[in-house]
Amino acid sequence: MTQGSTATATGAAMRLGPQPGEVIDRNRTIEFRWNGRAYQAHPGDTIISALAAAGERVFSRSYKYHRPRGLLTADFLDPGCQLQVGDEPNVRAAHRLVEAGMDVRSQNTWPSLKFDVKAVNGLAGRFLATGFYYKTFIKPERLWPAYERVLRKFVHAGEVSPDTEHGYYDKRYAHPDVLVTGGGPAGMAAAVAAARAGARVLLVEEEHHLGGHLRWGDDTARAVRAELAEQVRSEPGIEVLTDSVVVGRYDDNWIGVMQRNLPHVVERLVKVRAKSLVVAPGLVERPYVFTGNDLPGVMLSTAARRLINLYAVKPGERAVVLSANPEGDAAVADLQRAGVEIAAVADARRGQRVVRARGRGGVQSVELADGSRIDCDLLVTAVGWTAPTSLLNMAGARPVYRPEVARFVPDPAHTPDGVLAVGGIAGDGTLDQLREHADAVGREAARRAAQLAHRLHGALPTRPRDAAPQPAPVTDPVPIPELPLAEHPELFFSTHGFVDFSEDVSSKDLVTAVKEGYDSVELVKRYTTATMGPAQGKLETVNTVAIVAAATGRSIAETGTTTWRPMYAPVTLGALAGRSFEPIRHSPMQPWHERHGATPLVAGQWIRPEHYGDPAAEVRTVRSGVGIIDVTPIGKLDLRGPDVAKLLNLLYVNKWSKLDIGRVRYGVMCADDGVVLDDGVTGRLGDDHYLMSTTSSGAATVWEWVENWLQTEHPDWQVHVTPVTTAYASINVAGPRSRELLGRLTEGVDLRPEAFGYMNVRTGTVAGVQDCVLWRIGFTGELSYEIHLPASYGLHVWERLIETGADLGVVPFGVEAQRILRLEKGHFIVGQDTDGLTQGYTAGLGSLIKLDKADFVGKPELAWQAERGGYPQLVGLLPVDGDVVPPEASQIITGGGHIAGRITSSRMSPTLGRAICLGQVDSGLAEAGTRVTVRLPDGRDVEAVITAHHAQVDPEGERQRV
Amino acid sequence: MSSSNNGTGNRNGSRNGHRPLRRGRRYSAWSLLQHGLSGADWPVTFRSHPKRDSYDVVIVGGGVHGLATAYYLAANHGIRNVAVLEKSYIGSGGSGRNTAILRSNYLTPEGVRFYDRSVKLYEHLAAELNFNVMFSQRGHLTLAHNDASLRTMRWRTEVNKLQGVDSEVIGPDEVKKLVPYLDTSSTTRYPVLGALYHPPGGIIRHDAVVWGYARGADAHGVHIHQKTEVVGIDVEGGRVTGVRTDDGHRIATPVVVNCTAGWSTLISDMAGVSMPVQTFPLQAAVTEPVKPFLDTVIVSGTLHVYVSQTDRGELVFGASVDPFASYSTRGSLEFAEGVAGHVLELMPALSKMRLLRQWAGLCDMTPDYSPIMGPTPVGGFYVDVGWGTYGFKAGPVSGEAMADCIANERPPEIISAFGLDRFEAGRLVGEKGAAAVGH
Amino acid sequence: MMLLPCPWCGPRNASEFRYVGETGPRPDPTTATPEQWRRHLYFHANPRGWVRESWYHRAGCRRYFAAERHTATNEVRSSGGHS
Amino acid sequence: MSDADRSADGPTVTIARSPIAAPEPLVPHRGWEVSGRRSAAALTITDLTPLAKVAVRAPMDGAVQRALGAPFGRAARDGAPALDGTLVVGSGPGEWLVLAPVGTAGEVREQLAGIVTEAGEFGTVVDLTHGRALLRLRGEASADLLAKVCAVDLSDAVTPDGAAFRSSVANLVTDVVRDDAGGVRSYLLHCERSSGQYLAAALLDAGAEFGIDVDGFRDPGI
Repeated sequence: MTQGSTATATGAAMRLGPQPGEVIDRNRTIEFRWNGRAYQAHPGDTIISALAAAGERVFSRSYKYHRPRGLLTADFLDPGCQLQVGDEPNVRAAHRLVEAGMDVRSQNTWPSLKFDVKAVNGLAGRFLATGFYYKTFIKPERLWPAYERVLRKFVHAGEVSPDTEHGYYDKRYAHPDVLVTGGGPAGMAAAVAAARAGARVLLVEEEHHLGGHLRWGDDTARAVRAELAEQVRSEPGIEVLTDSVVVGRYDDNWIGVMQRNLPHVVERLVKVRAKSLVVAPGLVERPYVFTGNDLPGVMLSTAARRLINLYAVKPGERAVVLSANPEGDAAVADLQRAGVEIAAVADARRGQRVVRARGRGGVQSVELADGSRIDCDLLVTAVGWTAPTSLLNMAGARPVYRPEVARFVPDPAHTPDGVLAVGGIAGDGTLDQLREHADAVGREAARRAAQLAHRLHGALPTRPRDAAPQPAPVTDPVPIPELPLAEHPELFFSTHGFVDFSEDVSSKDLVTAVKEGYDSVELVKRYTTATMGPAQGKLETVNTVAIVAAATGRSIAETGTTTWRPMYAPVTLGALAGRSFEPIRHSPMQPWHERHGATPLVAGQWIRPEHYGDPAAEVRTVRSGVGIIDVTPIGKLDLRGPDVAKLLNLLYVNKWSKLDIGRVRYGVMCADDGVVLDDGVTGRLGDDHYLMSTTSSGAATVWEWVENWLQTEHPDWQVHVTPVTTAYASINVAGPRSRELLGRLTEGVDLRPEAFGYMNVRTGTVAGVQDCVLWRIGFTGELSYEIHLPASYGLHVWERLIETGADLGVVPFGVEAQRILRLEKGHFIVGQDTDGLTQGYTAGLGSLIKLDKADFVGKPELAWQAERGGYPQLVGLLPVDGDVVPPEASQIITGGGHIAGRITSSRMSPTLGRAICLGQVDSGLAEAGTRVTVRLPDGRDVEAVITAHHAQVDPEGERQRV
Repeated sequence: MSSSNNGTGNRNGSRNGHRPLRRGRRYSAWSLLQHGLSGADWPVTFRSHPKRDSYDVVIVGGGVHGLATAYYLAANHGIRNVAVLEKSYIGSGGSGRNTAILRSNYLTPEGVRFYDRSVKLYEHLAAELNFNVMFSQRGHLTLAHNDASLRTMRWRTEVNKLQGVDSEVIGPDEVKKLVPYLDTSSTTRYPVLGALYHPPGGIIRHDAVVWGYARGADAHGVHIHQKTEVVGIDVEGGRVTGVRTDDGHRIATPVVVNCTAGWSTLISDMAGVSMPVQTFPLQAAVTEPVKPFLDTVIVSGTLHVYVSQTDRGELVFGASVDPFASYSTRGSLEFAEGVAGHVLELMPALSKMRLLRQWAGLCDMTPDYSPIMGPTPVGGFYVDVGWGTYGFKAGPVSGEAMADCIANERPPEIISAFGLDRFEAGRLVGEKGAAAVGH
Repeated sequence: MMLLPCPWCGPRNASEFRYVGETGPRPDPTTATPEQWRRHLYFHANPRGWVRESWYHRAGCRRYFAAERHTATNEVRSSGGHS
Repeated sequence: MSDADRSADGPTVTIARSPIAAPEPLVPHRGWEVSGRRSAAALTITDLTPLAKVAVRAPMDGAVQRALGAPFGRAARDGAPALDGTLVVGSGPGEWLVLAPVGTAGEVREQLAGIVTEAGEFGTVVDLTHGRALLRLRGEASADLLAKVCAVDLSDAVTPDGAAFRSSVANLVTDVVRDDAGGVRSYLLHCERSSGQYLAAALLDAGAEFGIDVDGFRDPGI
C-alpha cells in the first residue's frame, strides 16, 4: 500500500462553487487519508462528500459478489459507504464528518479496492444462489470445518484491533415532558409548540444540523428552516441534541438516545423517561430494484440533492433521472443548476421505467422500458418513500399498507397515549400543513405530559405535604388536523436487481426462496438474510415485501412487514456499557491489609485478604499462639423487639425460646423446601435485643428473607431489623493465647473462662473503643473471640492488637487459613459443602433440627426427609494416602464409574500433616470406616475412609472451651 | 400405536407441479451445479396441505422440538399420519430466537447423557437430513471468575469425563491462547481464574435445523400447518380426543404433544394439566459484522453473558432470563446495556463495535432447571416443555425420545428423570447447581 | 423499562425492585400433604394476562407489596400492601 | 501513616476514620481524622461521615413521627425541641435517620429513646454513626452530576428542597436528601459505610466534567 506521505493530496475535481445551503467551511482545508493516499476536505464535509468531491465513486466491494459499490443514499444508511476509520470498523462514512488526519480505508477488499480478486464470485453467482450453504458442504462431514474457515474469510466488514483502548463513554438520565425524535420541520414545530405550552422538551436530531430535508431545499425551504431553528433556539425549555439518535423505545416511554458530539466523552447514552414521545423521523427514500441498480453512479434523488446543496459536490457529468414525485423533479432542477447534463428524465407517473443500468465500475448507460438506451454516468431515482416506523412499532403500533400512497402508514388507533407521530411518517401535505399538524401535536403532547405528571407526581412522598396542590391540567384534547396522504405510484421493481445491498440479496433470491416454500416474509428474511444487514431494513423492507407479495400472488397488505426491532440505529458497545458501575466493599482495615502484602480475594462485592504470604504458617500460628482475621463481611442484623425469639424460632431449625441474655447460639436456616439456606450465630444482648450473624455471601439474602417473613406472614410481630454488617468492623482473635492478648486491651469485661465461657457474649471496651460486642465462639476450633466494634475504629483496634500482641507472636491470617482451620474442625460452608438441593439432614444437622417445634421454615420437607431416609450425607473423609489431596469436586465412584458422591472441600492439613476432606456421599457409603474410591481429575483412583466426625482436629471441641 | 397413514400416497399434490419428492431432491454440490446451469427451480422444501379431520398424533408447536418429534415418529416408528400445528411460521418461537449454542457439559449424569446424545445427533444431522445445518464445533469456554464457579467447573468436568464427554478445566494462559481478545490480566474486576473448556461445543445455524427437520418430516408425509393456532384441546373421560384450531377446525386425535416454549402453560391448561412453570423472556442481541476474530463460544456465568461469532462475522450475545416473569418479547435497554458492559469487561477492545439488533424469546422455567417430558395425568396428552434456556440444544434428542415415548407408550430411560410427577414427589433433578453458569 | 408504582415511593424503574412472583398462602404446615406442599412450592398459574404478584423494593423503601400486572403488556393496574 | 509513627507506650488515643480516603492535609477533629482541604470550586464534594447518625423505627404517621416532624420522603430541621441542630430525614415508611453534629450520637440516641417512650408506640433507636458513609454535594451543577448516576427525576416538581428518597446511585443503594444550602443546590448522600469509597469515587468521576473538587470537612453542624 502506498504511503500517503509521498503522495500529493488529492484535490476537488467535482467540487462546485458556493451553494446557498452548504455546510462546509471553504475557508479551511484539512487533510485525511483514503487507502493510504492524502486527500483534502473542508470542515463540515463527510468522509464520503470529500471523497466524492475528489472524484472518487467506488468506496467498497459487496458481500458475496464483491461488486464495486458507491454512493446510494449519501446519509447514515448508505450501504456502500461503510469504511474502516483507524481502529473503528463499519463507520458510516456518508454521515461521519472528516477530521484532520483520519486514516480511512475500504473494507472487504483484497488486494485493493480497484482490483478485487474475490470478484470472481460474481461469475459464480448463479451457483451461489439463495440458500446455497444449506444445499452443499454436507458430505463428507469431516470437510465442513475447512469449508467454514473459507466462508469466514469472506466476511464483509471492518476489523477490530485487540489494542483498541476502551475510551471514556458515559450515560445520563433525563426526564423531559416531551421527547421529539427528529429535528426536521415537523419535529422543530412540535418541539416549539410543546415548549410554548409549558413542557420541558428534548429534541433529538440524527444529523449534524436541525432542518431535515429543508436543508437541501430551495430558498423558501431554507428560509422556513432558519425561522424554525431560531424559534427552537429561543425557547429555553428546549434542549437540542444533534448528531444523536433515539435507539429504542421501551416500556413506559423509556427511551435510549445516543449522543455523539460531546467534548468530554466518546459517546453518551441518554436514558430518557419521557412523558410524551413525538416521533418525527421523516421518510426514508426507497431504492428501485432493476438490473444493475447497485452500480456506482446509481443514487437516490435525496442523495444527489444532499451532495449538491449541502456539500457542493457535483454527483456526475451526465444524468438520467427516474422521477415519480416532486423530489425527483427538484433533483432535476438541482442537477441542472449544478451543471450536470440531463440526458433524460423518465417520468414514472407517465409509465416510464428504468429496466437496466450497464457499466463496469460505474454506470455507463441506462436502458428504459421502451428499449431506449442512454449513455450517462449518473442515474438518479425518485420512486417513493418508506416510513421508518420502528419507534412506533416498538410502542405496539402495527403499520398498515396504503396502496394509493405506496407505503406503510402508522395506525394511530394502536399507538399508546404517550406516543404521537408528526411529519412525513404521519402524512404528506404542504409545509404549512405539516407545521400546523406538528404544532397541534406538540401542544397535545405537552397536554398529555402534564396530565401524566399530575397523575404520577400527585402523591409523591418527596413533595411537601403542605405545598399548594398542582394545578389540574387541561383535559380537553387539542384538535389535531388530519394530514393528507399524497398519491404515489407503486414502484418497487422493474427487472431483477439488488434488494438488500449490504447483504447482496437480489430479487431473484427472494423469488427463489418463495418457490422453495419459504413463502412468508419472515421465512424469506431468514432464508435470504434480506433486511438483516446494517441498514436494519429501512432501505430494504418494503421492496422485500413487494417482491414476496408478487411471488406469492398475495397483496402487499396481506404479506405484511417483518418486525422492526431495536436498535433503531446501531449503537456502540462502549456507549451502551458507559462507565462501569460495580460497587465494591472494603473493610475499615483494608488500608492495613494492602500495606502488609495481603493477596486480595474478590468475594462478591468484598475485597478480602486471602493470605499474607503463607497460609499454612498462619494456620500453625493460630493453633499454637494467636492470630487475628478481619471478618467484617460477616452479615450482621440488629434485631429488636419483644417478638424476636418468635422470629428466631420460625427462621432457624433449632430452638431459641430459652436463650439467656449474654448467650450466643449457632443456628441453621432452611428454606421451605428444606434446603439449607444459611447459618451463623445469634446472640442475645438484652431483653429485646439480639445480634444475628449470617454468612458473608448470604447477608443480603437473609435480610430480605427475614423482612419477607415479617412483612408478609407476621406483620403483627413487633420486631425491627436493622442491617449493621458494616456498622461494625469484625475481628476474630483466635488461638490458645487469644485471651491473653485480648486481656491486655479489654476494659469492662471479665475474660476469665468461668466469667466468660464458650458461646457467651459480652459488651465492653477494647483498645479504648466503647460499645464493642465480644462473642466467644470457635469457627477455627480454637479458643477465640469475635469482636464487633464500631467500624470507624476498626483500623485503630486492629493496629493495637498487632502492636500489643507482638511479643505473643500474633499474626494476621486470611481467608485461606480460615478455610483450612474450619475444615480441620469439620464446619461446613453453605454453598460449598451444600448445594441447591441439599436438605437439612443431608448436611448432617439431624441433632440440630427440632421437629417437635410447632412450626419453622422448612419443617414439613425436613420431616418427610427424615421419614424417607436414604438421602445423601455430608461426611468427613481421610484419603488413605495422606499425601494426596483430592481436588474439590473430585467424584466418588463405585463400580462401573457410577457416581456415588463428591469431595466438597479438601486441603492439606498443616496441623495433621495429611490430606483431609468433606464430601457428600450416597447414604449406603456414609457409615464411618467405609472405604470409598475417589476419581482424581488426572484419572487416577485413590481410596478414602469415611470418618466418624466431620472434624479431624479436636472432634470433642475441648480446645475451644478452655 | 400403529400407523394408519397411507405413507407416501398423498405426495403428488405439490403446488408447483414438480414430480413427487423422494425425501425431497437431494442437495449436493453436484445438484447445485446442475441447478446453476439449468436455471431450474428447486423443489419445495416443505409443503402446505389441507387439514385432515383426524391425525394419529397432533403436535402443538412447529419449532425444532415439534418438528423433530414429527420427523422421528415417521422416520423411526413409521407413524406418518402426524400433524404439526404452528401458530405463526415454523421456527418463529424459541427455535428462531436462541443463540444457537450447543454443548453437553452439564452437571448431572442424566443431564450429560441426554445432551451428549443431542450433540451426537447434531453432529450427523446434516447428513441425516441432507440439509447443511452448519454445526460448527469450535469449542465452548465457560469462564470462572471466582473460587465457587471454578469449583462448579471442576464438578462439571469430572461428571462429564465419567460420562465420556470431552471437558477439562484450563488455566488463564490456555484461555488466552484460545481467545486472544480476552483480557486475562489478574487486575480486572472479574479476573479469569480458569475455564471449563468443552471442545465439542459450538454453534449451529438454528433456522437450518428447523427447515431440515421440516423438510425431512414433510418427505415422510407429515403435515405441517403454519399459521394455525390451537385454541382448545378436547378431553373426554380423562383422555384426549381432539384439538380445535383458530380457523374453526376440530381435529380428532388420540395423542396431543405439547412442544411449545413460552406457551406451555397455556396449552397444558387447555388439557387441564397444571404446570410447575413460569415464563420468562430471554433476550439476545447481535452486532454488526466484523472480520472473524473469535472462534470459541465464551460464557461467563458470573457476568451473565455469552458470546459467539457467526460465520457472517456478527457477534451474538445472550444473557440470563429477564428479572421478572413475562410473556413480552419486546426486549429491554437494560439488557443491551448489561450485555455490552459485560462483554467489554471480558474483551475491552470491542468498545467500537455496534449493537445492531436485539430480540427476546420466551423460556419456560422449571424449579430445577430441567425439562418436563413424557405423559401427564390426561391420557394421550404428552408434554415436552419446561426447557428453560436449554431447549434448542436438546431438539434432536427430545424429538427422538418423545417419538419413542409416544410410539411405545412409555418414557424411554434417557428421559425417565424428567417426568411431571417428580415435583409432587419431591424428586427434583440436580441440574439446579449448574444453572447459574448455563448456556 | 417498566415503571413500577411502589405504593410508598411512587413510580420507580423496575430495576429497583426484586421480583418475588406469584404468591399464595402458605399451607398449614401441620396438615399439608406432600402434594399440597409441593404444589405451593413449585406450581404457578403463569397466566398470559393479569396476575397478582409480589415485589420487593430493594433499592427503595424495602417494603414487600403486591401488584396486579398484565404479563404480556407489563401494564400495572394496582399496587398496594402485601398479601 | 506507617506503623513506625506509632508510639507503643502512652495512653491509647482512639482514632476514628471515615471509609473515604481524605486528601491532605489530614487534621484531627473531635477524635476523627478528617481532611482540612479547602476548595472554592463551584461544585464540591465533602465527606461528612463523622456526623452522628441515629436511626429510628416506629409506626408511620404516629406520635413519634409527629414529634420528629418529618414524614417519609421529607427532611426537616424543625423537629422536636430536643433535637435542635439536627436534620431529621424521613428515610422510609416508619423509618427516620437523624443527622447531628460530631460526637453527639449518645445524646441524640437518648433523646430519641425518650421520644419513643413518650409516644407509647413500638419503636426502636439504633446508632448508625459508624454504619453509614455520608457525603455532601454542593453547587448548581450537583443535579446535573447526579443525573448521570441516578434515575430519579431531580426537578423541583418531583424532588424539591427537603425531598428525601432512596434509590440506586451509581448502581449502589443510596439515600439522597435534597438539602439546599444558602440558596445553592445541594444534596446529602449516604450509603453503607463499606461502599463509601466506591460512591465517592463514582461521584468524583461523574463530576469531572463540571470541575468538581473536594472540600474538606468543616463542622457546620448539619
